[in-house]
Parts: sequence; structure tokens; C-alpha cells
Amino acid sequence: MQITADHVIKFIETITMRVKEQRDYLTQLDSAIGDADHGVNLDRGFTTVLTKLPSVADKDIGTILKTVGTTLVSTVGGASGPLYGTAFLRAGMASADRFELTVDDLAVVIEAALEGIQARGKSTRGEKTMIDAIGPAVDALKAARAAGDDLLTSLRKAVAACQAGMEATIPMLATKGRASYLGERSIGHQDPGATSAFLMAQALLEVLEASQ
Amino acid sequence: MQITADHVIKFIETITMRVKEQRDYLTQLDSAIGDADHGVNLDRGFTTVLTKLPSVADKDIGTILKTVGTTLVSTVGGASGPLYGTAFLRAGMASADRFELTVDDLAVVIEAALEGIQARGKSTRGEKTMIDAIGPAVDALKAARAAGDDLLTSLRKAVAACQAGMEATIPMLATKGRASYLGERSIGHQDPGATSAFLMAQALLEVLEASQ
Amino acid sequence: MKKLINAPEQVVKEALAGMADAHADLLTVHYDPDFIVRADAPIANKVGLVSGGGSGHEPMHGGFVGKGMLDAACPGAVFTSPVPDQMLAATKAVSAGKGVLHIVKNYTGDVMNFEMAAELAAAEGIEVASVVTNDDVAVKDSLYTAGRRGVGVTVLMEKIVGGAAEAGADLAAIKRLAEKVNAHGRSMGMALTSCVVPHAGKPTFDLPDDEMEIGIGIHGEPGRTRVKVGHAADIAAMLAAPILEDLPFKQGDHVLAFVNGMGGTPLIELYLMYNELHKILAGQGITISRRLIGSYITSLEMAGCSFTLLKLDDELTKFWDAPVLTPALRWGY
Amino acid sequence: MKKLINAPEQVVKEALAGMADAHADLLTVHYDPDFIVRADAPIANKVGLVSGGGSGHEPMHGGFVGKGMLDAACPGAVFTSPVPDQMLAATKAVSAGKGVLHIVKNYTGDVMNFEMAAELAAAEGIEVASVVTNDDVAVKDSLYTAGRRGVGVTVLMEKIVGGAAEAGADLAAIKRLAEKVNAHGRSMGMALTSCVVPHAGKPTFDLPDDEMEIGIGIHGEPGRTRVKVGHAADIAAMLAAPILEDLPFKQGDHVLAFVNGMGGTPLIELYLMYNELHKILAGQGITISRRLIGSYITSLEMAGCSFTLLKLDDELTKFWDAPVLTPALRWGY
Ligand SMILES: Nc1ncnc2c1ncn2[C@@H]1O[C@H](COP(=O)(O)OP(=O)(O)O)[C@@H](O)[C@H]1O
Ligand SMILES: Nc1ncnc2c1ncn2[C@@H]1O[C@H](COP(=O)(O)OP(=O)(O)O)[C@@H](O)[C@H]1O
Ligand SMILES: [Mg+2]
Ligand SMILES: [Mg+2]
Ligand SMILES: [Mg+2]
Ligand SMILES: [Mg+2]
Repeated sequence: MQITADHVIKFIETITMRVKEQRDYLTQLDSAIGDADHGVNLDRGFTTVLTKLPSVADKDIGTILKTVGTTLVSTVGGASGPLYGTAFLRAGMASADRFELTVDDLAVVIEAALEGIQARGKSTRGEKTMIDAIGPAVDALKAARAAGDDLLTSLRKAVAACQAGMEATIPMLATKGRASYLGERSIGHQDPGATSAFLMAQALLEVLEASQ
Repeated sequence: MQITADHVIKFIETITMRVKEQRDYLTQLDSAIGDADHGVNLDRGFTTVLTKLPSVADKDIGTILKTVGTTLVSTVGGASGPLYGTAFLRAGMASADRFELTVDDLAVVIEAALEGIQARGKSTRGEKTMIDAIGPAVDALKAARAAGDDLLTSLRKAVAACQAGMEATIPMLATKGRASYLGERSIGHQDPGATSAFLMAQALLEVLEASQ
Repeated sequence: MKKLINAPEQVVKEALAGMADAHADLLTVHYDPDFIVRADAPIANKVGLVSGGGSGHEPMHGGFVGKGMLDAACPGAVFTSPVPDQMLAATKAVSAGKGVLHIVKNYTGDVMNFEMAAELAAAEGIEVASVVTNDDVAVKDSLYTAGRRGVGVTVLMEKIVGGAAEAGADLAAIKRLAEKVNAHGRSMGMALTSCVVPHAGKPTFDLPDDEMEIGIGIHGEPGRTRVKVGHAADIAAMLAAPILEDLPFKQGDHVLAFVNGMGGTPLIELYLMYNELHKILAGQGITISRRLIGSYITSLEMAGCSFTLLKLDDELTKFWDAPVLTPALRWGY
Repeated sequence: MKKLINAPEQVVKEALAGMADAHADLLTVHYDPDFIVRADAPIANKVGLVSGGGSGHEPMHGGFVGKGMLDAACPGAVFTSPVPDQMLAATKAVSAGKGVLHIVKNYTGDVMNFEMAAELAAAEGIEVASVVTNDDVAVKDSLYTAGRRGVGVTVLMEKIVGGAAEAGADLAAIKRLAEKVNAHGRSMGMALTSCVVPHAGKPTFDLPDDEMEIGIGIHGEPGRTRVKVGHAADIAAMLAAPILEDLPFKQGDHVLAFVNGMGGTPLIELYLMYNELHKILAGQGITISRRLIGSYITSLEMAGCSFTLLKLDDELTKFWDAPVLTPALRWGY
């Protein structure tokens, strides 16, 4: 099984749905250690992305992902806008002209996204951000690939690692983003960006499982 | 028994005490249909009056009451300042140079006070104000005097009429003062000014009963 | 009660001390009796303008003392009319022989205390005229009430007659102009929350989480009706309609639109309400040719707003536009 | 949630529409991408000044667009940094060939979005410099945080570099002056209540009736510590001490004291807090030679206040005093 451009379109549509469903939950997480807008920000962004998808429905995966990226940059704002925007842009650059992705390609694409976030956010793991969910997912994907797992198995492991990474943000002390202002008081709360990253990982798995 | 200048001093001291005790209650009544300051206003005024009493302790009743009146005018503010201020000023004028008052004198003095309030406030009975407590007290005092009752008996009847008048403000529709802005919604609340007037009437009776 | 205060009985004096230091170039604060007066008062050949009222409505009135507006302001205790001693001292401090106008909001306490002060000032040989603002259309029928309250128009009047007084108008002309402002202006207010009088320590009225008071005054008193909180557009219509009907304001009129915050309402909401008001007036062919948007006549930390419309003509426009230099309103200087 | 709004997603656009009509003489509002620009932009031979940030801080930044202050402001969604498209469009609209300065508050989102906009503008041949304000001493150690937040100093910087830009200074001089303002200024804020982000619909944090947050920012985020509500004098000391220590401010210094309301705090309390600050500074031999008191950088309807102190020299004083004509700050015109 490979990831097709059609899967990618469905992946983006599914993210949009899940973000809308979880909007208030994400915002609530952001109330505790931020400024109560993360769900609203992503919902605004992906709702606009959805209107752009028809224009790229027959395009290569790179074009689709770049369109998602530029749209997020132009509509989300806040910290997550440039970060997810850059992530999708870099992922798009790493999949330029491609209509199908193998599990190897996927690892490359997601790693490019991660690097984009880190470059834009000047952040590393352990700072209680979305990176703490995405990083372990990339690691798991690479390990699974090295172990010869197929796409779905690899992705399931990546999603599990992503979830574990998300949950691991709870006891962390934030040192990046708005939550860092809280100092010790940031401990005990799950990071909203790590949570939205996990929603996206789940969405990809959901789409691939459904099309199996 | 007659009312002496000493009684009048004790009367003012007792009002001061009762107003302080009932400050929050009066303010609470004023919250319901006014602006939540009646108790605070009178407390501020009488607290200052108390500091003025020593300077008039050996003076005639008229001087004492006029001093109370000017002090209230200068310290209370709001509606009740000019009203009670004028009341005590007029009462003082009606008792100028006197060191003792009979029940007949008392009726004259209190009626002068009532007329002062009505002139300053352009108000009549039935408008849900302090007048609705003071008016009936004046009537009762005059009736008791006509019936030949002694001072204490007359005053007891006046205080009872004052209380009934105060309670009768509850079902009234306010047409004067701040409460009138509420229209129908003023119904069902006891007027704060009528309540403070009753406190004063009670204070006079208390002083005379104690000195019997 | 949560407030940035030390003790309820110190609030007014301590805020006055802050004003005194902050605006020493414009005004001087006197204590016992308390009043705020232009630093350069009395101004030769100028009618003196004195206003006052309870505190808790800041910047009104102290924030309007300065060039082109008030000569003096008398702050009472919170929501309590000042006492005649204050108005008398202020009147004497600003009297330059051309007479003094008292600008009084129509509340029983304010009216009576200013009346007593005017009698005392007259006895000292100062010519005093008084004007009473009563622009609040929420109070319906003065046969059954103490009459309409003075609210937003008071601010506009202080600015406009301030301009005329600065230009040298005499007392009779100033009084006539003040009465004209009052006659041309109407207001209506609403509250989303009550406020807490410091001495009382708890909200003056309780308002459920989904209700608002329509037709409130500026003393934290309840309004005439309580309804479910609605959209800004509906609230704007509820405030504008009785104002427009009352004067009435008509197609072709030019108005000054004053959207006022009650103290706890953020500016973003006031601009949004101004936008609603603008749509309503445009729909009726009424032109907003001047406007004031902000919290100028407040009820402590109450959330809510009021609309005031003033029908303009050349004279009112000219004196509104005249330079003003006060802590709260400033242009042309 | 009680607000004077129609729908959460319409708040910013509708408030902008209100501003557009209210201040058409000073500014023009563009939509999609949203930005507010001086009516007469671009100004020949003048460095363009652009700022922006989430909405909900009004009057900042839109209320500071006009003569002698900002050329353009980019309002994001409530408490959300605007997007690069807005800053790019604003930068192009104000560019007159002398370069453009971006005034950015230090929040991850603002910094990244302005960074992307600056890259895009540079690609279009516009010289862009950026300055990041980070005056909030409540954020302790930038090794363990995203760095100090930009708060009250931003307002003072916009005024001061606005004066210099109006006077014809070039981009390098403007950037140096902006950095000097930032280096000379420190702030600290506190909240008595949380605020409600319209989309969220409930308070960002819960605060018991007898507690306050010390060290809050301007996005309704919780502060560093929570303590029992105390007297104004104690609160003032809690805010002033870390500011004074940090620069440090010293005996003999002349400062601009900025006492800012968070949106739901009445002016009477701000004057009272100014009085407390004045006493503290006088006690340390520090002179307040300029001051600003009011709600200029807010968090929706949050109750609370912040102090900002800016150490003045002749240059800063001169440009602070320079004329300004904007919706929210005005003198000299
Ligand atoms: N420097 C950074 N690097 C990586 N992720 C970050 C960084 N700063 C913030 N984030 C992520 O962004 C999320 C917040 O996004 P959002 O609430 O939309 O923006 P804002 O903080 O501007 O309101 C955080 O939960 C965190 O995961
Ligand atoms: N015109 C009037 N005539 C007589 N009494 C009045 C009049 N107006 C108000 N009052 C009395 O004054 C009381 C209110 O006093 P207070 O609360 O001290 O002043 P304010 O209404 O100015 O806040 C009312 O309860 C009422 O009894
Ligand atoms: Mg956020
Ligand atoms: Mg009262
Ligand atoms: Mg009162
Ligand atoms: Mg945000």
C-alpha cells in the first residue's frame, strides 16, 4: 500500500473534521497554559484550507501540501500558524511532483515537516510543544521502516508514539511558547499543540485504514 | 416630664450609634431601589456631628439642633443630606433659645422639620420617602396631645405611627427620589429614608424612657 | 469585592491625590471641602463653569477641568452628591465677576445640594445661574418620577459651553447655550453587570448570567427592564429607538453620536456598538458628523454602554470643535 | 459570557468597521487582509512604522495609527497574532522608499509571523527593520522561557519613534531609538479577574473572589503567582519593586510613569494606583516627569492594571512630547 494524492486530500479533510470536533477541547487546553485560542486558530485555518482543496484535487501531493501550508500561514496566525504552515510547506517541498508515497517517503516527508517547525520555532524536544508529539512519531516511523514494517503497521506505531509523546508533555515544564511564562505552573497540563499534532497523526491513520 | 437640652444631646448620640449599627442594613435597603449609599451617607454625617456636640453641650436646644443641621448639610450629601440637614435646621429654628420642650413644643418642632423636608424635597406623602414615616408621626403626636396624653405616651404613639408609616412604604410606588426611576419595580421594597427616620424617632423615645 | 483600593473611605481622596500629581499643569486639587479647579483660575473676563456630582463616574467631572471646558469640579463620595460647601468654595474660586454657571445632573441630591450652594453664593454676591441636564429617555414620565436623569449630555454640555465661555460669552448666553444642548440631546444606557459601591462591598443588583438591564442610570441603580442578553445589533436598536423617537431625530439631521462605556466595557465593544449605531442612523437618513467613543461617564466597573445623540447646528458644532485641554478630552492644543 | 457583540467570529471586523467610520479623517481600514493605515499613507520621505498583534488590546494598535505615531496596524483575531499577509500588505501600503520598521511584541506567534512578513517584503525590495519589545519583568529568565513578553513599553515606543519618524529620522536612527526605548523600559501587570475570549466563551482562568494574579501578560493568560487580594499600596509595591530592581532605576532618575488599565478597571482606581506609584518613586528619589494614565494596552474586559516605567533622557522626552494625532493619543494638534 502507498499513500496517494487522494489519500492526502482525504487526510486534510479528516483533519478539518477532527479539528472542528475538538475545537473547544483544544481551546480549553490552551486556556490552562496559554491564551484560549488554539482550537479556534486551527479551525479557522483548516476551514479555509477545505475551500482550497478542490483547486488542487488533481494535483501532485507536493502541490496539495504546499497549498495547505500557505493557506495555514495566511489564516491561522498565532504561533501555530507559522509552525504548521511551515510544516506543510516543507512536507510539500519534500513530496514535490509525487503522486504516491511509500513508507520511506512518508518518513522523509514528516521529518522535513518536523525540521521546518524546529527551524521556525527555534525549539527542541522536551520544551512542551507540538515537537514532543511529532518527534517521537518520526522516530517510531523510522524504526518501523528499518524493521521492515509495512505502511499501516509503521503508521500505527508512529501514532502510538505520537500519543505517548503528547501525554508526556503533561509533566513537562514549558520553556517555549506562551506556556513558558507560567514557569512551574505549566506542569500538569497537556500541551495543546502536541494534542493537535496527535489529532493529525490519527487522521492520517484513519484515512489509510479506511481505504485498505 | 419635659425634654431637656441634655436629652437632645443624648438623642443625637443615640442616633449616631443606631445609624452606625444599622449602616449596612440602610445601605442594603438603598441597594434594592437606590444607589447603595444611604447608611454610609448618614453614618458619615452623624459621625461628624458627634465631634461637634461638645462645643454645644451647654447651649440651648435650638443651637444644638441647628449645629446638627449645618453639619449634616456639610457632610452627608446626596438627597438625605439637604433633607435631614434642613429638617434639623428648621427644628432648631423652632426651638431657638429653649432649654426645655413640652409635648406641645415637640409637636411644633417636629412639624417644622417635616415642613422643611417637604419644602426642600418638593414632596408630599405617598411618594415613598422619609415623609411617609415622619408625617404619620407628626399626626399621631398632635392627636395624642389633643387627647391630653403625657409626653412619653404621646411619643410612644408617634413612634408606632412612624413605624407603620415606614412599613406602609413597602407597597408604595415611588414617585420621588432615585427609587422613582424604577417605576413599578420600586413596589415591594421599604424606603431607606423612611427607615432612617424611624430609627431617629425610636432614638428619641429610647432616651426619654431611659431618663424617666 | 475586588478593587484596586486601600479602604472604601479613602478612595476619593487618594484618587484625587493621584489626579493632583498627574495633572498639576492643568489643575489644582483642594481638600476639605474637596474640589478640583483649573490651575489658572479665576480667569479674568470669563464666566466660571462649575459642575460636580458623586465620584465613581470618572473621568467625569474632574477629568474635564481645564482650558475650554470646566473651571471646577466637585467630587462627592462615590455615587453621592457633593455637599454645598464644596460647590460654594469652587464657585468662589472660579468667580471672576462675570458670573458662574452650575451644571447639575438631574438627581434629587445633586439638585438640592447645588440649590443650597447657589443660595449661599448669591448671599456672598456672586451671580450664579444653573442648568440641569435631564437627557435620559429611560425615565419615562416626570409626573411620576423625580424627572429624567442627567447622563451623557452632561459631558457634551461641559465641552460645548466650555468652548463658549472660553470665547468670552456672558452668563446669559452661556445659560441659553447650555439649555439648548440639553434640549437637543437624548441618552439611554444599559448594563451587562452591576457595579460594587466600595462601602457596600457587594453588587448593587444581581444580574443572572444571561440577562441585562436596559435603561440604567449611572449610579449602579437597576434599570427599567431586565431582558435576556442579545446581540449587539438588538441592544443598539433597544437604545437607539427610544432616543430617536423622543426628540424626535429626523431624516436629514446631523448629530454628534456619543457611544459611552460604563467603566468595565472594553473599547473593542464600544467601536462595535458604534458600528451598529452608525448603521441604524444611516438607515434613517441621519448623518453622524461628530462622534465621541470611549468611557467618559461611568459607573465604577459596570459593564455596559450608553448612547447619546445630540442634534447639531452650526453653533453647537463650532463650540464642540473649539480647542480643549483637559485630562480626558484634548484637541487643538 | 456577556459581551456587546453579535458573533465571536465577527467581533474584529465589526469593531474595525466602527473605527473606519469614526476616524475616517485619520485612517483607512482595509479588509482581507485586514489592516489599518494612515489616511495619507505613504508619507513621502518618512520611514513607515507598522505594528500589529492580536485584537482585544484596544486601543493598541489601531488606536495609535495617525500623525506622529504608527503608519499602520495589523489586527489579528482576538489574542492571536495576525498573519504575514496582513503585515506584508501594511508594509507595502506605508513604504515610501525610506524603509519600514516593524514593531513586534515578543510573543512566539507575533515574532514568527512578522519574521515571515519581513522576508516577503524584503523579497519585494522593501527595506524592513524589526524591533522586538520585551519589557515584562514578570517573565524571569529567558533561558527557560520564550523570553520576556512585550507589553506597556510598546505603546511608549510607538509614540516616541513615531515622533522621530515624523521628524524625518532614517531607518537606522529609528531602529536605534526603538531599541533604546525598549532598553530603558520595564513593566509588570496584575489581574483581579480573568477575561473571556469571545470564541472560548468562558474565563481563561478561574480566580477565587479573594485572590489576584500577579505577573500577568495581556492575553488573559494566568500570571506567575496567585496571592490574596491586598491593599492598593501593597499591590503597587509588588508591581513596582521588580521593575525598579531590574533596570535598575536609581535615585535621581527621571521617568515616564505609565499606569495602564487592563480594560475592566475604572479610571478612579488607576488614579489611585498612580498615587501609590508616585509615593513609592518619591521615596526612592525618582522623579516622574511624564506620565500616562488610562487603559491603553488591554486584555478585553480584564480587571487589573500594569505599571510601566521608562527612564527618560532629553531625546526620549523630546519625542514623547512631540505632537500626536491618533484616535487614542492626541496632543499638539
Ligand atoms: N517555539 C515553538 N516551537 C514549537 N512549537 C511551539 C512553539 N511555540 C509554541 N508552540 C506550539 O504552539 C502551540 C500554541 O499554538 P496557538 O495557541 O495556536 O498559538 P499562540 O500561543 O500564539 O496562541 C503550543 O501548544 C505549542 O505546541
Ligand atoms: N424629594 C424627596 N423628598 C423627601 N425625601 C426624599 C426625596 N428624595 C429622596 N428622599 C429620601 O432620601 C432617601 C435616599 O437618601 P440617600 O440614599 O442618602 O440619597 P441619594 O438618593 O441621593 O443616594 C430616600 O430613601 C427617600 O426617603
Ligand atoms: Mg494560544
Ligand atoms: Mg442613596
Ligand atoms: Mg447617592
Ligand atoms: Mg494566541
